[in-house]
Amino acid sequence: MITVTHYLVLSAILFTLGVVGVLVRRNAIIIFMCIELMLNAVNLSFVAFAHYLNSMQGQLFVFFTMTVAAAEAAVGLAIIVAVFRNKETVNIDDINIMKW
Amino acid sequence: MLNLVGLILLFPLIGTAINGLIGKRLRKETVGYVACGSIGLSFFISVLVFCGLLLLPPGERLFEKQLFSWIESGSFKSTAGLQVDPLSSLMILIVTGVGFLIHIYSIGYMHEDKGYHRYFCYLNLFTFSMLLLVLGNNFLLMFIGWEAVGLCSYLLIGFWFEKKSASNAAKKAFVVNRVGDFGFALGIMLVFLTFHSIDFTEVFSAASHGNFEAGSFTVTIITLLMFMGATGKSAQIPLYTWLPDAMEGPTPVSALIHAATMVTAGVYMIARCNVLYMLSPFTMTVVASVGAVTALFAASIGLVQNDIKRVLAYSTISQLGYMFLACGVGAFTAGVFHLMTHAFFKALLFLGSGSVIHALSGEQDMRKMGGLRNHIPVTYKTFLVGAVAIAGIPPFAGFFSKDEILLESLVRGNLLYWIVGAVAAFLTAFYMFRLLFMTFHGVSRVEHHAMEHLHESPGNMTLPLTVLAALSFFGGFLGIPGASVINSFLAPVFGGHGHTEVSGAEAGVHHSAWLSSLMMVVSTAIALAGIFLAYQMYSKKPELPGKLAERFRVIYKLLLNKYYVDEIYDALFVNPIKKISVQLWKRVDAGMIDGSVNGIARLVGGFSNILRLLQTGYVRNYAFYIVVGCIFIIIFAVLGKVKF
Amino acid sequence: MPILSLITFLPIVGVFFILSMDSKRSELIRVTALLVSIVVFFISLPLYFTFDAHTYEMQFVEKLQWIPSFGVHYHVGIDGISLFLILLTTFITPISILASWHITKNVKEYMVAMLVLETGMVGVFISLDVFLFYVFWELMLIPMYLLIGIWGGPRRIYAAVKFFIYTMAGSVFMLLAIIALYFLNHRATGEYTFNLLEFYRLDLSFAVQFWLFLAFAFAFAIKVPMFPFHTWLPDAHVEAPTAGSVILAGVLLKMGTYGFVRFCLPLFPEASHTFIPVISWMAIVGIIYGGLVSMVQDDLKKLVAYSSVSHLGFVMLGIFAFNIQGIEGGITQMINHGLSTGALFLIVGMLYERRHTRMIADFGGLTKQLPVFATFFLIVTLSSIGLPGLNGFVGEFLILVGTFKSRILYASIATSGIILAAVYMLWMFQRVMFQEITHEENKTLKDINKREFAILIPIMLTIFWIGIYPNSFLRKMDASVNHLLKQVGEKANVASRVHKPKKSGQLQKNVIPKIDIVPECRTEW
Amino acid sequence: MTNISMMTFNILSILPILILAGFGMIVLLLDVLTSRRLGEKNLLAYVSLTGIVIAAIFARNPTGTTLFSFNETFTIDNYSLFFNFIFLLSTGLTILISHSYIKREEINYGEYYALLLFSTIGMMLMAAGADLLNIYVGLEVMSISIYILTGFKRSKLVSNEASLKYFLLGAFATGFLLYGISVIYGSTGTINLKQIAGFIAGKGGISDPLLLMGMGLIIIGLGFKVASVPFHAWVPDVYEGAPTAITAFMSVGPKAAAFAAFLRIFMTAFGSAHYEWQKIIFILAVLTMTVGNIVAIAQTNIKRMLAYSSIAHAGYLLIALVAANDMGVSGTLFYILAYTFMNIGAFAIVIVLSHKGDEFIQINDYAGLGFKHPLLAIAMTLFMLSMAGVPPMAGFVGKFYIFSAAIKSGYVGLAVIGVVNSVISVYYYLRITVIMYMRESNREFTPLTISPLIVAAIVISVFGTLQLGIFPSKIMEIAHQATFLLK
Repeated sequence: MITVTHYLVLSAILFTLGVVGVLVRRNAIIIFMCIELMLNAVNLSFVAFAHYLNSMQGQLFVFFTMTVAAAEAAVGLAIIVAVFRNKETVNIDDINIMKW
Repeated sequence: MLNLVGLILLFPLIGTAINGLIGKRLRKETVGYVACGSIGLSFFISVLVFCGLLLLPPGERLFEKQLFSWIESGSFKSTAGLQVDPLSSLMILIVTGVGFLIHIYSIGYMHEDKGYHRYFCYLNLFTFSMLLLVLGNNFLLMFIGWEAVGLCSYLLIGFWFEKKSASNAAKKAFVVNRVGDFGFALGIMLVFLTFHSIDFTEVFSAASHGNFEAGSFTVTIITLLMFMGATGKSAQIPLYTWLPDAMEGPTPVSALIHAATMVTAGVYMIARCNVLYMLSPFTMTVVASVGAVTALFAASIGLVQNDIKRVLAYSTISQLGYMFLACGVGAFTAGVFHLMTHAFFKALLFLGSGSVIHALSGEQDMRKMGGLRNHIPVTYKTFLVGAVAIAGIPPFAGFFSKDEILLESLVRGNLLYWIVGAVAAFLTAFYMFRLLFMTFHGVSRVEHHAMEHLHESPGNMTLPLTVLAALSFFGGFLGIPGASVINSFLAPVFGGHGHTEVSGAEAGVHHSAWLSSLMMVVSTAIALAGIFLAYQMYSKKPELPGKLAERFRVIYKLLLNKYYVDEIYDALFVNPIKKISVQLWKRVDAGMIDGSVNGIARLVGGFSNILRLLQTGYVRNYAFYIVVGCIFIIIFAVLGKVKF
Repeated sequence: MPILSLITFLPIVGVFFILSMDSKRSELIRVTALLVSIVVFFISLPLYFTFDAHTYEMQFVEKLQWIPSFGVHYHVGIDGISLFLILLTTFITPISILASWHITKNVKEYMVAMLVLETGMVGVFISLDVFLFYVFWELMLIPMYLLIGIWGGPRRIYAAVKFFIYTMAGSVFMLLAIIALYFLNHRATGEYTFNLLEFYRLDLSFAVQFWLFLAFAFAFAIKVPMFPFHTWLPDAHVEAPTAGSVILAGVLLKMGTYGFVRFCLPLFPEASHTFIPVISWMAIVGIIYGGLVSMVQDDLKKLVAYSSVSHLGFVMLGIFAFNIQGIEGGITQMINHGLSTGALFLIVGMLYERRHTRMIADFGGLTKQLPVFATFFLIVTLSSIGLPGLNGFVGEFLILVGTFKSRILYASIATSGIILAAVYMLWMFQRVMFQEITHEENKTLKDINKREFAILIPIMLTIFWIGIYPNSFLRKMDASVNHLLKQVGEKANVASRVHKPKKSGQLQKNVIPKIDIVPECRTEW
Repeated sequence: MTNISMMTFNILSILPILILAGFGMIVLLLDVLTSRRLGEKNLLAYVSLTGIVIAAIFARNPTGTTLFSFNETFTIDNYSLFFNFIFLLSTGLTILISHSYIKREEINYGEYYALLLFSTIGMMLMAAGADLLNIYVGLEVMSISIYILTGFKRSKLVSNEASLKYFLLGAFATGFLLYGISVIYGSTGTINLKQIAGFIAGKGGISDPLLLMGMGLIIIGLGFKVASVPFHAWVPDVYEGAPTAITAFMSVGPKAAAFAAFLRIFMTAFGSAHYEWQKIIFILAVLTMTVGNIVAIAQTNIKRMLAYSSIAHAGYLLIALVAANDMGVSGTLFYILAYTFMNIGAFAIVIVLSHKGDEFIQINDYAGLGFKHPLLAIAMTLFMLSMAGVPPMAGFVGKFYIFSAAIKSGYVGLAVIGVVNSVISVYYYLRITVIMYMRESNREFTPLTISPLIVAAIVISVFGTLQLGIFPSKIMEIAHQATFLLK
């Protein structure tokens, strides 16, 4: 019988995967995808709680996170493109003019 | 008549103001007249006050004049008031009298000097301060005079400030006096603490009627501290080194300040507080022994000095030793009497040496003098009177006062005091006549250029000499052992206790007239022996001193270099303090405190640079910091039940 | 007629006046600044004459709402203690403005800084509202910092920043103590206010008093400056322009001692008694250390700076003697130090104007060349040594008598300070003024001109006035000092210490209480 | 929840937001209609300014009581109105200072003003949000428009890098925030702050570890936005890279909005569980202040230095949060307003003195300014000393307010650390005045990017700093009002 904890564990795993992805990968786009992965993990946990609590608010929240993720994706990719156009690279290790 | 006493102080002040502010524009003569006039007037008024005092019955010869309340804070009241009683009237007579003569003398002596008006302004200021010291009716006012006199001696010693030695001597005098004043100030504070007042009359009446039994701890401490001040001012053993160097100043200054008046302030103070001193026998022995030792010690140094003024300086220290010896054994009148006679003949000797120096246009070394007897006859004759007086040959003044001290020290003190006193008297007679013979008799060793314009001092210098010579002669008759006028005059001040009438009924100690006459004979014999020995060595066989110096080379060198006392003081006090303070400044101030402050600043700067490097510029690192922060917070939030 | 506010804010009016002027016409700016400060001085004179010496109550009191929600009022007033400090401020400012005639760089900003400084200083002495006091206390920092920093000597930046941070470090702890007092007063009386007079009525537990006293004392000890915190003073003095160091020595240092008398003693009596040994020993070390170190200085200004450390050591000793002589002596000595050290700095400034050097070795034998200057210099040196007849002696002797009454040991060590004073001052005087002229330039120096004469004469007259007739000052202080003593309570120091000082109950208790300053307030609020 | 009750649709509560949105659209349209030349885009600036002013006029609450709308998710009380006033003020000032700046930097596009208005909408949403959803949406609206604004200088790699970093890390942190919200939703069954508070009060404090984890995650999400230490790493690089006007805006607007959300969540939702979270915030406050102040000392670029100084000020504001009493809240409100004036004023002067391409923003380039441009120098000194907390200025009253709140709650240790930190901060603020007044100038300041608008901004900031410093009672009164309704 699948209880809510199963879902929570799954979303926690997904979330951790996303975080590790952000830390490890070098390509800006891959990092962005990992962040999206984290957001989807959160959506999963929202839906799980909504079902468990039998309240609509969780579902409602998922809608908002999805639209926001979409907007963020648009802006994020635009920024990555702008960076690429200037520096011909998307590897974030090359992008560190500003330090100390 | 008595309430004219305020004027005595006022005139010197006016003199100082005039000479100080507009002296530069006045002609030299007017400056001289203003200065001498002010002292003359105050002398005249002192005489009036003295007579006014005599009119009062002997019992209550005490007159107090309150001017205004100076400092008043809580129970600490110090009013500016003047007090005239036999002791202070005698002192103002000496100060203004001798001062007046010296002022006249200085007109001649300082004639060519550029700082003429400045000299007389300081001299008047000195007289004002000395009078304030003597006339003050409370300890604080006396302390003001005490330090003001120290200031004037600083100004006058350092009068020729171009000379490095003069300005050094001035500074040394002031600092050594300040060391003495340190003790005196503490003494005054302790007086205030125990008697809740610093007014003489209140303190002394409280002391005599109060429940202070002899030898009480507090009074002894007070008197010891006061005595420390006295040693500073009157150049006794520990703090005397400044007086010989004070000879850098003009000679009339040495005569007035370092012979007649300022140095006697210590004796006056002890005489004034005789009530307190009588209450602490321990301090009395200290005073007496310091006095005796100083007398002998200074006299021994005086034997070999070659600078004419240095010899007189050491002789002053030794005569002061006598006065302290007298006070120490309780014979305050004898001390004050010797103070008076000493003022006369020591001023005379100094002025005499001044006119010798003036004649030889600045030469002070006795080895370059000799045979001046017939070149400057008046100076010679007056100098002779002074020398005889100080040696203690009857009927001159010195004999009566010194003999009485020796007698009192034998009767009241113990034999040791008398022996030391007698030996010192012998040495005094010896070095005085050594000085006389070396300067006035024998073959003339004067250099060529000094010989041409060797001339007798002008009138206004020789006149004071003759007057002082007369005083040195007649001064003694005031204290003839039989009918001592001065004893009866000063008795009420010293409360009639302690000092024994030389003749007639004595309180306590019994001795007959034959002992006093025996003493007179013995002291005259000692004096004559001293003179004879000096005669043998310095006019009969001049080469004898040289041979003697060869044989006793070590002692001779020791005495010549003043027992190396100055060098010892420098090594013990002056240099270590300088080294310590340099260490303090470099090590503590710049090193520790500033070091630690700048250290903290550098530390924070270092941290700043380290933390700055955390900003690596890589997004991954920043994300990593966020994750680390997140882990800590989660752990802390969920598990952290720690009491904070 | 709100005389106190007038005195405080008239300089600001002057500032606006000067700002409107064209900065080229520096002569006009200087004259206006001088006029403004002189007018302020004359306005402050009636304070002295109409001051009622019989009551310890605050006089010329003005009270206006400032920040109602915090209970902060513009509450000003003076009593016997602060009267003379205000007069000293308004007296010294015109003199130091007159002494800065030779400043040519940015005269407008200079005069603005001086006048704002005067407002800050007067404000500190008159404010009875602790918040207002703190605002003026910090306000006065900025102009002084700019004075040192812009018109100072070679190392001026280091000195200015060090001065600012030293004072700031101290005063922020005072800020916390003020806030703590504010809440303690609220807990005790239930209404929010910063009124100092109400804080006087608070009786706090010993532990609280201990820590609050420490916070206040730390701020004031830096300002005094007391021994370990004094290293900013020599740097600030050496680098500050003449007028800057005159005001710094003349008035700014008095804020520390004034702070002790106005805040530490009355607010925390038991703690003050416990701290007598600590503060007295710091003061004594300050006296001896200041004296010794100034002896070996080769820079005139550094020497005078260290001498101020020594003089103010005396003042602190007097204040912590807790008897009428000590405190009155302390207050008088504050004024004397302001005059004599201020005059010393003016004189050093005059030497600097002529020879552009402050090294003692560069001078020598100036008396022949500058006789009038020499007399002024001598009088001021003697006043700072504490020669009787001049002002220094009155303050110093009263302090020593007061300290002697409370603890003989302290007084006897401190009195040796007067020997040190004589040594370092006279040695400096001899090396500068006596002996022959060794350097060529000294031969062509000009004596005092009229402006310098006008600067020194007022100070000389006051020096003699305090020296000869100090009662005109002491009588005005009596009532307030007695009231202060009642507040502090004289129980701790037995009047006569001659017999072995008995152990006063105070010292047995554990001196360092545990650190829960406002323990109960956490739960209750 | 069978039937959906008619949403209490109250037009008044969201009127300012609607006005701003409208004006945003108008600006975009005007940009299209007006001529191609970049020169005369002044019209856009004035239009957006009028939008701000009108929104300000309508941003008040006639009823005087707390007004709830949109089914309890949106609240209009004095607290959010005060913050609205701060947001509008900061956006208005930013528009004033950026007008000449973007003309000089040739990024003079209409979208600039539109995005500013949109981000203000986001902030208002955050401040007025009574439930986690609204706060999240507001946060995102604000953040996204600022990501774009940060990267507005497309041609400059520095600006791109800043926006990329800000975007990646911002999204990353929002991920944590969302995760926290979901966990809280899971453990309490609701996302409305009032109901969460009720739930916790019912349970008598938080014992459920899941809820504690949620609270922790929210702290991280908002901590990032507020720039508290472990999450501050983005601030210096983004502040340095972004166009200066935007840096000014970022250091004031979003930080204020983040604190608004922080306070509201932790004072209402987790109010009764103060004991649990005050430990964490205590540590964050200490770390933020200390790191912010210490690293600022070593900075040579003025923008980076002001970045670290804004981190330090976030630290002081966290102290007020730790104190968590009414004085703390009103203290925060007052401090943020004072901070707005000081910071925007300082950045305005940085803009005036820098040249095209953000040259001359090293601190040493300010040498000798004191006597070349006295007025600018005096204004800069005023702002620096105010930030250092020297009395007559607003900074001091703000710090005084916050330290009083801390001591009132007994956190004397925290107050002492705060005070020591402000002494450290005195050094680097003072260094600016040292360089301006006490060093000779080594360059020409002449081509100042000066325009009436930016002068107006500086004058307003100076007036604001002094007014809050010398006569703060009126503002304090309003700030005090705002706290009552919060509880």
